Order: sequence, then C-alpha cells, then structure tokens
Amino acid sequence: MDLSVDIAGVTLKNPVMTASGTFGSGEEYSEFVDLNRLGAVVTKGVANVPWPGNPTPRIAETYGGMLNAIGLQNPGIDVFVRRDLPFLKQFDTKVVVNVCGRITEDYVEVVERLSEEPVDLLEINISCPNVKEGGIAFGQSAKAAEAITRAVKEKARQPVIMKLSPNVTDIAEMARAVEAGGADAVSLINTLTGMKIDIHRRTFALANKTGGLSGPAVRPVAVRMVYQAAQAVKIPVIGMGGIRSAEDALEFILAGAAAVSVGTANFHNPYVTLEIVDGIRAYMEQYGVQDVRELVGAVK
Amino acid sequence: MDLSVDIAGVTLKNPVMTASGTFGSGEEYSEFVDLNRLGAVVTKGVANVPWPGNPTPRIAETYGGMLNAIGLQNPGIDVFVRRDLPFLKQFDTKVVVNVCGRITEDYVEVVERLSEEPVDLLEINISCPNVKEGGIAFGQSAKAAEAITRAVKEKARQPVIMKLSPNVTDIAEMARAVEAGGADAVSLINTLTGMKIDIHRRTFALANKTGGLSGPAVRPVAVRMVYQAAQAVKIPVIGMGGIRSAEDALEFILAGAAAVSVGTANFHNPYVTLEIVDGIRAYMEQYGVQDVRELVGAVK
Amino acid sequence: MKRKESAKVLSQECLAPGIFSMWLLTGIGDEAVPGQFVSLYSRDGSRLLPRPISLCEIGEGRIRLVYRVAGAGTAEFSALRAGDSVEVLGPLGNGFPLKEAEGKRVFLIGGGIGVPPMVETAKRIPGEKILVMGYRDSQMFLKEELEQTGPFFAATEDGSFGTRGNVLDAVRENDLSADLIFACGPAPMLRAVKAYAKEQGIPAWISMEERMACGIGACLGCVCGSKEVDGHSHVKNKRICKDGPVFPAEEVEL
Amino acid sequence: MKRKESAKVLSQECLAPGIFSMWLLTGIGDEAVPGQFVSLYSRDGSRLLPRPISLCEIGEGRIRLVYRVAGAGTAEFSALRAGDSVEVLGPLGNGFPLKEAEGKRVFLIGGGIGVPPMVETAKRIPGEKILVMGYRDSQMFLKEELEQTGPFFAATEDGSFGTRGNVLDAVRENDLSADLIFACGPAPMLRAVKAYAKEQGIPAWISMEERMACGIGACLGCVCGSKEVDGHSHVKNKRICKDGPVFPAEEVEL
Repeated sequence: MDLSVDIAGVTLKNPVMTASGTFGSGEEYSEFVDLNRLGAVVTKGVANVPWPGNPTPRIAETYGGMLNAIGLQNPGIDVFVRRDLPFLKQFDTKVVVNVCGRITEDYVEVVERLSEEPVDLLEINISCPNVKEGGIAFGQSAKAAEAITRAVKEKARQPVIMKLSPNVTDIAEMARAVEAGGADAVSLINTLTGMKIDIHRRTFALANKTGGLSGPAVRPVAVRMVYQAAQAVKIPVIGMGGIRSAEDALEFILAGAAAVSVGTANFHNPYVTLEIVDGIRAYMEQYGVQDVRELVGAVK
Repeated sequence: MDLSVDIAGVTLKNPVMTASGTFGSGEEYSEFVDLNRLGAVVTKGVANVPWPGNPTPRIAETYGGMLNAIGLQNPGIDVFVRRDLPFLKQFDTKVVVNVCGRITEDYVEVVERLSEEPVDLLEINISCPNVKEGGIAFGQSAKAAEAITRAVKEKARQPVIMKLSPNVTDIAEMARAVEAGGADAVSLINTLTGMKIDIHRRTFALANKTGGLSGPAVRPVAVRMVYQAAQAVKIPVIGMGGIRSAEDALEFILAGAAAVSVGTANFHNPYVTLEIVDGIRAYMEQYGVQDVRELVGAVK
Repeated sequence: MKRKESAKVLSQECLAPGIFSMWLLTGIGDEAVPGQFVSLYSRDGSRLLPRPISLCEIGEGRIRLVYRVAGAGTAEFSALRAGDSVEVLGPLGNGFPLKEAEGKRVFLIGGGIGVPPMVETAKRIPGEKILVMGYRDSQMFLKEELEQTGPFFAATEDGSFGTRGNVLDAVRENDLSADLIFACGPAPMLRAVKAYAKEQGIPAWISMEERMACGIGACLGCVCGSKEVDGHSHVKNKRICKDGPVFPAEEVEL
Repeated sequence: MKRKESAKVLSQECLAPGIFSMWLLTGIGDEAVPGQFVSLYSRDGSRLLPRPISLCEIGEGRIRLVYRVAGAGTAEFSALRAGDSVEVLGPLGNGFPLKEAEGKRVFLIGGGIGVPPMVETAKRIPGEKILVMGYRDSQMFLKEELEQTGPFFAATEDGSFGTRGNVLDAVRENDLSADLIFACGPAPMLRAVKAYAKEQGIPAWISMEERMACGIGACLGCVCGSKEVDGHSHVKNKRICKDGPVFPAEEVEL
C-alpha cells in the first residue's frame, strides 16, 4: 500500500502535514508524536526579523472552533535557521517553512536567506496585511497575490506553496492568480476572519478585536474551497481547515487535495496527526485502495 | 423596560425576528411559540412564480452546523398572498417578506405585487445566482448589489432590507453599496457556501454539491461581519448567523445589530425564539439596562 | 399536539448487531398512531440536527423506539441507560391510515429498520393481516412481537431463515396475497412493493425516509417528488416529515 | 514526560459556592511539582479548547484539582461523578522553585482560585512558611488542609473572617514578614504582591494566568510581557504555559 504523495517534485511519505502556527517548529509536539512518521512538518510563520505579535488575550474558544490573533509572533529568520531548522533536520520528514511578511521585500528576504538551507518546500502566508496597500491582505486581491508569487518565485530555490485566504469572493480566481504567478502548489484554507464579544464585560474577547477562525466549525467552507481550487488549477492543492480525524482528511483528499494539514486539532489531541496517518491507511485497507493518489479528487 | 426597536420606521416590540427559510410562514412553528411575542416573522423567500427547488438530499449535518441546498422551493407570490399573508396577519407581530429571484425583473414583480398588501418590511435575498450574469450572486458584486437595490427601491412601497451574502472579500463595501442604492436596512449574514463529502459512498452529501452553512459554527464570522457593516453604514443592521441563545443575540446587538434573526436554532429547539426574548429581558434586568437600544453597538 | 421535551430512558436493549430498543417515559406517543415518528436530539453540541426514529410501540405514557446505529448520533443514543434522559420532539408525520385496513386482508411489509413501525401497526389492525419482514440474516429483531399479531413470514438476504431474498420473494414463495399493503423499508424494497402493488392492482401505502432538519414541515429539507402538486409549494414536492412519511405508493417518486 | 490520557474520577465535592474539588486517578502527577497544572478537556464537541487547572494536591497515582465553575466547560467537570472519566493532559508548566525556599521563611499567598496550588506547595516546603489566603467571604475552601501545614491567616473581601480586605492587608494587620514569596491569584493581587516584594526587597515568584490553546508552548496564545527577551521568539514575550506559569515577579508585566 502506497501512502506517499508528490508535491511539486517533493515526495512526502504520507499526505499528512502539520498546519503552520499550530505546531511550532515541531519541538513541543515531538514529546507526543514521532515526527519521523509525518509527511511533513510545516513551521510557524517566519519573518525577516522577530515579530512580537499581538497583545493578549490572543485566544478565544468558539462553538466547534477557536479564534486566534497571535499576530505571527516569531523569532525571525536568524534564530529560526540557527535553532529550529537543525532541530527539524534530525527527523526523516519533509520540512516546509512558512514565510510571512509586511511588505514584499520581507518575504523575499526570508526566501533568499533560506536558499542554501536544508528546506524542502516554502509556504507563503499571504493573509498578512499588506502594509503598503492600506492593510488589505495580499491574499485578498488577485493582482497582489499574483505579484507576490512572482516576486517570491524569482528568488526561491525551493518549490513554493502559496497559502490562500478564504476571506475572498472567488477562491478559484485566487488559485488561478497564484498559478499564473508561478506557484508550484496552493494550500488552503487559512483562517476565516471572525469576532467574539464578551457580553458581560462588554468588550471584544480578543485584544485584536478580530481573529482567525479555525477548527471543525469551518470544515465545510474549507472542503468547498479546496474543491473549487482543485477544479481551477493544475498545480497540487494542499487542503486544511478543521481536520481532526482520518475521515475529515479523506474528505479533503476526495475533494482534490494531494495532501492535508492538521492544525487546531493538535490542541485538542496532541496525538492526532499520527492517528490520521493510521486512519487513512485503515480506510485504504477497508476499500482495497493501493495508492492514496487514486483518491485525490475522486469525487467530482 | 423597553425592548422595542425601530427598523426603518417600523417598530418591533422586541429585537427578535425569525430568519428566512427556517420558519416557513410561521404556521408550523405556531404550534410551539406564540407568534404574538416575536418582534417580527420573516417569511421563507418568495419568488414571482413557484420554484421547485433542488433535488434531495438537501440537508447535511456538519460540525456545529448544517448545510442546506433547498434551492428556494416556494409556492410563488400568488399562493403566498392568498394563503400565507392572511395567516400571519392574525398575529400581532410585524411581517417581513423575504423576496428571491433569478433576474432583477423577478424581484421587482414580487415587490410590486406586495405593494398593496399588509406587509411591514421587505427583505431582499441577493445571494441567489444572477442568471443574466453567469450565475454569480447579486450579493457578490457591489455593482450588482447596488443596482438591484435601486431597482427594488424604485417600486417598493415598504421599507427594504437588503440581505447580504458573507461570501465576499469585503462586507463593508457590500453594505455601503446597498446603502448607496437606497436600502433602508441591511441584514446579514446569509449562509457561507460549504460542501460535505461522504467518504464511504464517495459522493457529495448534497445533491447540489454545495450548500449554505449555518448554525453556531459560523457565528464568529457573522459577528465580525455585522460589526464591520455597522461601522460602515448609517442604516440599521439586522444580525444573524448561528444565534441559539440570548447570549448569542446580545453579542450581535453589542456588535451593532438593531435586531437579530434566529434561524437554524429553531430546528434544534422550536421554542428558542421566545427563550431568547426572555433571556434578553433577563440580561437587561441583571445589568439595569432600561432600553435595549442602549446596547446596540455598545462594544466598539 | 407536537411538543419537545426531555424524556427519561426506561430501558435500553441490544436486539441484534447494531439494532437497539429503547423505551422512553413520555406522553408524546399518547395520541400518536403507528407510522408516525419522533425526533431525538444529541447531547453533543457538535451534532445539532434531530434523528428521526419511527415509533415501534406506543404504551400509555411511554414509547418504544427500535433503531439502527448508523453514526455517532445513534451511537450516543445506544449508550443511554435507564434513568438517563434524552430530548425528544413528536409526534411527527401522518402515520399509516388504519381505517383503510378495515375489512381488508393487509400485508404489513417491513425491511431492515423498516420492521419496527410494523409492530404497533400490526397491534392496531384488528382484522386479517399477514406480516412479511425482510432481514439481513437470522438476527430477526422483533420477530416475537410480530408473531403474536398474525402469520409471520421472513426473507433473509443470506437465506439463513425463511425465504432467501427479499420480502416479495417471500410473498411469492409462500403464495401469499392481500388487498392492501402497508410497507416501510429501504428505497429498493419500496420500489419493488410499489411495482408489485401496481401489478396486483391493490393499494399500497409506503413510508418514506429522507434527511430532515426541522421535522415539522417548515424547512422543506425532506421532500420527495409527487404526482400531484403538493399543498405547500404547489410544485409536486411532498414534505416527508409532514405530508408523510406515509404516502400512497403511486403518489410518490422513488 | 507530558501525556494525555483518560483519567477516572475518584471523587467530586463542592467546597464552596462554585468551587469544586475532584480527585482523579492518573499517574500524570507522579513526577509533577506544585505550581504545575493540567489541561482538562470537555466531552462536548462544541468546546474544543482545554481548561488549564492547577494541581492542588499530588498523591501517588492520583491528583486533586480544586477549580471554580466559570462557564459551561467547568460546569461540565463539576457534574462528573466517581467512576466517570475525563481527558487530561499534563503535567504542564514549570511549578514553584521549591529549592529557593530552603532555609528561608516563605509567604505562601493565594487569592480565590489561586489558593488551591498552595496546598501542595505548603506540603513540599519543609521549612518555615506563613500562609496568607484571600477569599470573598467566610466560605474558606481548603482552610483545613492549609492550617495543617503552618500558621494560617485569611483576608476576606466582606470581612466575615480574618482581615477585611486583601492578602496584603492581612500581612500588615498581623505584622507578618518573610524572606520570599510564592503567590497565585488574580492579577490585581499579583500586582500588589509584586509591589510589596519590591518595597520589602524580597524575591517573589508569582503564578500567571491566560487563555491557552495548546498548553505546551507551541501556539504562543498565552504569552505575557517580560523584562528579558524570551527564549522562544526573542521578543520579551514569555509563554505562560511553558516558561511559566511561575515567574519571578520583577520579570513579568502585570
């Protein structure tokens, strides 16, 4: 039975990845799961310099999900390359570095710094506000998304996954835009923008007012967008959004995802990623599926 | 204690309305709740002619929510005026007629037919696909939304609430567009487009492939959009999306909603609308709020 | 009068693999007729839609539900024990038209999880009736109850009891005949019953299934195509939860 | 070694209005130190984030949690009975630095739901300690356990027992002094303790609170501003769940 999948020429031993921002750089979760058994570890977003992130509260529970407004706190590329990459390279798994920035040059700087590093794939977070364009996210304008894809691709030595924002009218248009910009793959969905209000204190639950909604609550939106993106582009699609079981992961794969990322579910169950690997294998056994790639996009 | 609110010159005895499509024309739920105690009943969408709706399955449960693809099955305006309106007029509540259509002329026809009828408010569902524009919903283009608002307002004798789709990049832009078109109020959110796949049968859970996601799962997105809309326009905002308790309703009111609609929660608890009215009153007692309007938009 | 209330579980029993029987203390069934159903609600906040379950038996101030565990919701119900409580809405739907059975010989046909409603239906038909039930195998739940009400014939998919095949194979093998059919079961069985009734020129009433949301006719989630225009939308879409679940076979599309 | 497991509930007891004590059968605490905490998980699918709860007592193969019902999640825990089970992750965080207490006279200061961790802390400090606890009123949960470990002073908001006011009012009223402080409680109390420690020139270790998601230092949800750059992001944001919850008072922003 073959669980391996191919993302832009990089072979993952299975289609299960971690979702950026929920798994640190793997160290904390290595106490619970054998990272060698994951298809890939996707790191928390890294910028060119350290980011302090948002004030607290940064977290709020919502019905079947959660809001976060961490604000992409991260140690910056220097510490990341010195400390986190060597940690990850101890394991037999693929390393996907998630990159964030405030302006195009930030992204390019990080990508260039990684060009000689042992990194398998880059994932570009374009849900960050584009400081030069009045704060609308790169990922909310097809033109901006295509442009940043092009800028990153020009310097990137590793294949580039563009991570799409779901806070758009037409996700297919966004997928086509980054494909046109040269992306090697797309991943989606990033979080849906949400808000929670504390009616007793009459204040926002998050210091940042809004945050990103994730967890099983958003899964139907994510599956729909993954399906639409997979119909729209030829490059591989990586699906995520509320996956907490093998059944959930298979929904995305059948909708067209070549691989999946598991995020918020780690907070509820630190063993969940490997349970999903095992569950996909069990499903393939049950239905006599020899190669997981037969399932990709099998529901049309 | 005053629970009454004003929507475009129409006074509701309390801010609790039903959400279109979940409450029929009130008859079925009148076995469970006293319609006289509701702020308003919002009817299921009515078109100029009967619509047969979509094939089944039309319904799928999702995590903390549900998908529906009813396809706006309705008896058309003739039966509605003859049968449903007289039923509703027996009660001391406001009647809001939700209007749907395939092309602008459909909407206008319904609105004209209602001009002499005992209807308090019109709610225009612009999440229907615009048949003349390749199927993109009126509510997903600011231009189309403004145009249809203008067309409807030209003929409407009752105040017009434009019901916004959440499947857009910028909800504030949409709210401003319908305000510019002359809308007397906006209501939001309609459902988020979602999809569910049955991994065992390897097929879509809904015959229509996609459906509208509703229920408490979507509430954080709805609260965020209501807040953004309320910041963007001067006309009243009616909030909805996953409300199942007075606490939920108050979240929307504090975010800027002058009234709220309760939808999917009716399926879980047919008594929920009145429980919410009672719960808002209890909250006001607890905090010594004399007038519910003091709470509208109190969290900024 | 429909209502939703919290009902106490009186007993829970596993009748066959995946098939459970639960008695509930509730007056919801007191004015109900067989063929009607109730909606049960999960306690888990992630599962918000009701699970419609047909009435198997109706006692005074209590009802019996026999149901198949088909997912996490029904699995949750099967874990309830005497003394626990569960939210229930009912009675819902129209039920079988018992009056039609007067003076007639009636086939009561049930297949799989369509067997349970036939227990109360059989009890309420004082006249002649023939019970024909289809099962997967010899795990024939409710056989005892049904046998007490009249002649009982079974079809099993694996042939381990009665006729190998479906309910109509059992009808033919035993050379049975009747003037009227009441049937409940999976769509392929209902299709076969509809064809058989037409061929025999006898009326058949069948109980339909569909995913439901409100359960009371408001949401239009659970319609089926109908020959006549429906009373609600005038578009030939009957509401299974309200106009049904029991329809004349020739009236609905299958 | 942290782990998540299903733990059996040994007992559940209401100590004061809204304050519950639960013993769990789990080895998660066996290598834990006081001041560490565990995460409890709801069974309801609508509530996915863990509830961090400090260790009140650590027995062999068992732990005691004393917690306040603050919402639906903790209300659910309070309804658990002996024999039920609950998912628990731990041990989490750093705990109080017991070595620092050697040879010193220590104030153990707890306020409200910051009282419970002081029970195990007091038990593990063999030397001289003075317990100063703040409560709302005379419903002084855990008073008995604490009195067994050393001199006990209480402050109550309503003055119904001990000093009317806060823990520092009790310190002053009773003319108490110490060389070191371990404290846990609401932010205003911790701010006052920090100021008092600075004024007295003694070290204070305080236990911080924040909403958490992962509980193990990965998600950066529960940071607090720090004087020194943190080890993780080098941005002066310490992770309460991993670098804390116990910090030197002068090190963190309150």
